[in-house]
Amino acid sequence: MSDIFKGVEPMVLKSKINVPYHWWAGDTASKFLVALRDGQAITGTRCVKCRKVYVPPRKSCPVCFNAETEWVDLSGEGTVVTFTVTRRQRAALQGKAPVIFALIKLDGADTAMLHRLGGVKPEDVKIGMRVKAVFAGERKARVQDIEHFTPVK
Amino acid sequence: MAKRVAIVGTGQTFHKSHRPDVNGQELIHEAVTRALTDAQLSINDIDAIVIGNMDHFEGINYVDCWSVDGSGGTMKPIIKITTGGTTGCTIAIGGYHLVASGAFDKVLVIGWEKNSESDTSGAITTAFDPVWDRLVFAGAISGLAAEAQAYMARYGASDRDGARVSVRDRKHAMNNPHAQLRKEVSLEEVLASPMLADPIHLLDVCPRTDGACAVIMASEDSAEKITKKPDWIWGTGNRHSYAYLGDADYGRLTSMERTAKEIFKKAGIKEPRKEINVIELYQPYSFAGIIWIEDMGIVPHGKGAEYIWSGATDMGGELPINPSGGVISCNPIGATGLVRCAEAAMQVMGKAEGRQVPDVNFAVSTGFGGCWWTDMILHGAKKPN
Amino acid sequence: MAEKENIVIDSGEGGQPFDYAVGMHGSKFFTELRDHKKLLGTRCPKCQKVYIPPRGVCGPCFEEMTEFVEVKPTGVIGTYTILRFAFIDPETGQQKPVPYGYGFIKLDGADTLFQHYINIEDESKIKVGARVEAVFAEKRKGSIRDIEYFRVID
Amino acid sequence: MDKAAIIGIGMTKIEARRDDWTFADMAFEATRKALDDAGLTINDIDNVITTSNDFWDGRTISCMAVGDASGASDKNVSCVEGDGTFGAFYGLARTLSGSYGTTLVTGHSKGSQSVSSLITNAAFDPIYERTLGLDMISACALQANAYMHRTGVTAEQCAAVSVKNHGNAMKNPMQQLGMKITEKDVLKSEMISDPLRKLDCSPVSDGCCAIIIANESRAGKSKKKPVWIKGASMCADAYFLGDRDLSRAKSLTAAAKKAFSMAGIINPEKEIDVAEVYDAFGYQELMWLEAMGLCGDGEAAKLLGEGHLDIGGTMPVNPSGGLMAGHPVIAAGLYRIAEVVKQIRGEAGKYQVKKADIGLAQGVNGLCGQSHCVWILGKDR
Repeated sequence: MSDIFKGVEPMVLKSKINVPYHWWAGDTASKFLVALRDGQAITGTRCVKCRKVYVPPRKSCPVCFNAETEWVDLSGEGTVVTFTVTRRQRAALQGKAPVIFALIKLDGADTAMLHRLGGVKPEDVKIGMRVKAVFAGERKARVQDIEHFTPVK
Repeated sequence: MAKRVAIVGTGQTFHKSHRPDVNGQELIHEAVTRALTDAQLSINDIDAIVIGNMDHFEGINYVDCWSVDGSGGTMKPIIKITTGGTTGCTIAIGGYHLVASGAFDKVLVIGWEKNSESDTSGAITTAFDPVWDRLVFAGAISGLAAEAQAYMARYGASDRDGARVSVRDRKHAMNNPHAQLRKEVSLEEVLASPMLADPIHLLDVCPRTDGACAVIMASEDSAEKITKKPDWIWGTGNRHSYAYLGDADYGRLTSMERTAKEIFKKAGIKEPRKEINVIELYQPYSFAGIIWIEDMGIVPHGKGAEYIWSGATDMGGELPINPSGGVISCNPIGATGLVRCAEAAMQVMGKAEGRQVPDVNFAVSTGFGGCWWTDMILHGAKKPN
Repeated sequence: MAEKENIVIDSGEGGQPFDYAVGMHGSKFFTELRDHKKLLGTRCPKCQKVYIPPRGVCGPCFEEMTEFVEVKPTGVIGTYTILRFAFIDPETGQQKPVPYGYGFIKLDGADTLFQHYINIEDESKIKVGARVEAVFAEKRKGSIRDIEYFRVID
Repeated sequence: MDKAAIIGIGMTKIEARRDDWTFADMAFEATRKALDDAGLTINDIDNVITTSNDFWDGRTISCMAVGDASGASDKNVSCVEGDGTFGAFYGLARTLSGSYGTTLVTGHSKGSQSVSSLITNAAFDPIYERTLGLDMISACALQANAYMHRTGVTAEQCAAVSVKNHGNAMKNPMQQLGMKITEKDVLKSEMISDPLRKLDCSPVSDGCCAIIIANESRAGKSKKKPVWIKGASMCADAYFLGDRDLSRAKSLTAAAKKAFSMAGIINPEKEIDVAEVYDAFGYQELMWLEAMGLCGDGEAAKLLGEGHLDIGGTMPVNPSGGLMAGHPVIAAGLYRIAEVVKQIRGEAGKYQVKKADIGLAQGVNGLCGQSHCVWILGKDR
């Protein structure tokens, strides 16, 4: 094996998969995102069968499966369920490390939503901490229309 | 002991060029709900799920995990199977084995794609070897064009022969409310449509589609309790033989030939042309409608065009092919093979409505992949021995 | 209620970078191509088939291949097409320039087909069975691009 | 379910970066080793399942790269996308369906070729989450905090997993990263995403593993004593992290329960002799053990501290060194199965555990252990 490859250096082809994607949000997520943009409001859906409130909203209840849902307005305040402070500049990270990620259970919701925390020092973040949404000045119907969640004073 | 397996319900979305009103999970949910309704089952009756698509069409990793809101897979076993264009048929074969093994009694099989969310030709090009094949390859159409050129050189077929197949499938699609393209075309219109890659015209090929399909399979223990007339799976098989595109014998689909021989032999089918009543062929472009029925053993090599022109494969003919309108009318890639399987099942179950072929005893559905791969299922009205 | 709005989320630029290993068989091929304009295949010790691209295993025989054999830069068009529709090059994210010709070349001395561009200056010459030769790039860097294209020599 | 057994295993040495190897080269080596191990030729293999992931491999239809090299030319073949344990599950089903007497299952990946942060970021929902910028490490860090908060397990206790497994790997010549370290070393290593430090995380690895599954009649003819598959089960939880109780692994509990019941195991804590679990991060070994009922809830750290999970302990866990010492994604779960086979056969050399009649292997799909596959293997039919 080695003989036939004498003097041959292993080559590596540096390339990319750079296919652009355009994901349709669909009616349900569109309504949620438009409410963020236009109303600075966080909305969820409640399963008419099991009464569970989902944030972010779902078109139908994932557990009851075919059950319909109804829209619910949420206050934008909630509790940190868990968090992490990403300190290494990981490739997926948007912006400069450190970044605080958290799962936040909004008041009235049964599921927690994933977002970032801001306006707080990493060492001061605690599980159970009360936080509220801070909306971005320029909003584009994206999850980043919520700039981050920040501690309730 | 291994179990016999039947299809007891199918569901499809109304396939469209783009579905801005739903995300992928919601699209899947539509097909699953229809399949459950068809079988009169609830999601709680489902023991396991097999799902498939092509990752780089939607740009979502771990789709089996991501899709549970739509698939109903929360707190259920899920397997993702992906084999490119053959995916839809491969997952159906997956569902078959999961049930036949006795591991699960009822399995839900889901294929889906939202091709409107990326550039299909660009994404499919990433299927080929980055070092050797990716530079010059240009999506599925270029490879198919190369096959058609080789076949024409070998057997003297013409682009008119190809166009006849396109005319047939597009006419059949008129009977299928789920098909995306429902517009009859003439031979002249096909030949006058823009040349994409010689000798393939725009109207020779499949469109880009958003769509999902779901099929429910059940073991012999429960199949006949669920539906009076289940679609029994008589045989499954496939060949995925090539490492590089240049390994193939262009002008012949060797994988089809070998798979068909294996399945027909196992089922005791000696004269497929006479014994099979309907075929749902994964035929992404017109010329394949000529070439691949030769490889399947329906007619001898070089005789495909003659058979097509005779009208034998039209509705009402000796062996109708693609009553659904086929892939030329609708191609949500990860679902496409499963749509073939579902359509064949509907034919056997007598549920094909306006596109029903009378008295179907045996039906064949296939899957095809741009690397010259074939997957095939033999469906039957009678319970296999 | 306001009119329904279909929100689209875009992935934006960037994509996923990869370091694809060429492997030793490929590396030897590209080294020879770059340095000596030579093309190499591998021969199966069992079925004697010569594979190009070269690789470590003959699929049908499941035999390891260790013998490299030189394959000529000439051959015939096994099959081909001319691409006329625009699509996104998945590597760059940009549209690929069309039309271009490409084919599967049966190189003299090989049993499998080699995929590459075919020059389409004179489309009438491009036929299955037409003889072609490789046109090498002047500056070769050890990649598939070291062959610019094949041209018909009949 | 009918009976089936594993009659051959083959693995490449797990390494950080093999530029000289294509996926096909790796698959060819693992496949040949598995055939040799079973005393078979490729003609004895009735069908093949390859396991790979298009994102990690940077290639749509990633299975195209390895079919021929896995001996699948002109055979029935399929490809599972996900952890190797899921590929093996499908391989098992194809064997038990009566269609095929033997199934070769391979799983490969080369983490060295891609940027894992971007690959795993692509597992997040593109509409609601992806642009927030999380990846597998930050997601699992959320889970680690939730688990530690609920159970009171400390960072030092989690670090002990890393110490044990890196230490075990020194005895395993197929592992990438055997090393002698202390809890202090772990706690001093770079903080990547609180509470996960560099040495709490498994490395990036290249590797391919193959196993051969046979039905009862074919297993009877194998070269080595077959290792019997007594149970295999999988289960997926909700997708969105916020829909789950991240501090628990409900789907793993369900998968394990089913696998134990198939195997007739009533008291897993006592009956499982050795476990190879999916320790992608230190805390996960503890959390998975508890979820499977291999110890009481919140008690794994204590058992580890007392040495029960060591190679010489009462319930050795990851004697091979686990993922902590080599993590070729996708192949990782298949390596776990192969390592349990080695233990049951008594072939594990320096990391052989004393008694290995019944072993457990676990694989994971998705973020934070959304979907699990649990295998129970045994010496006796």
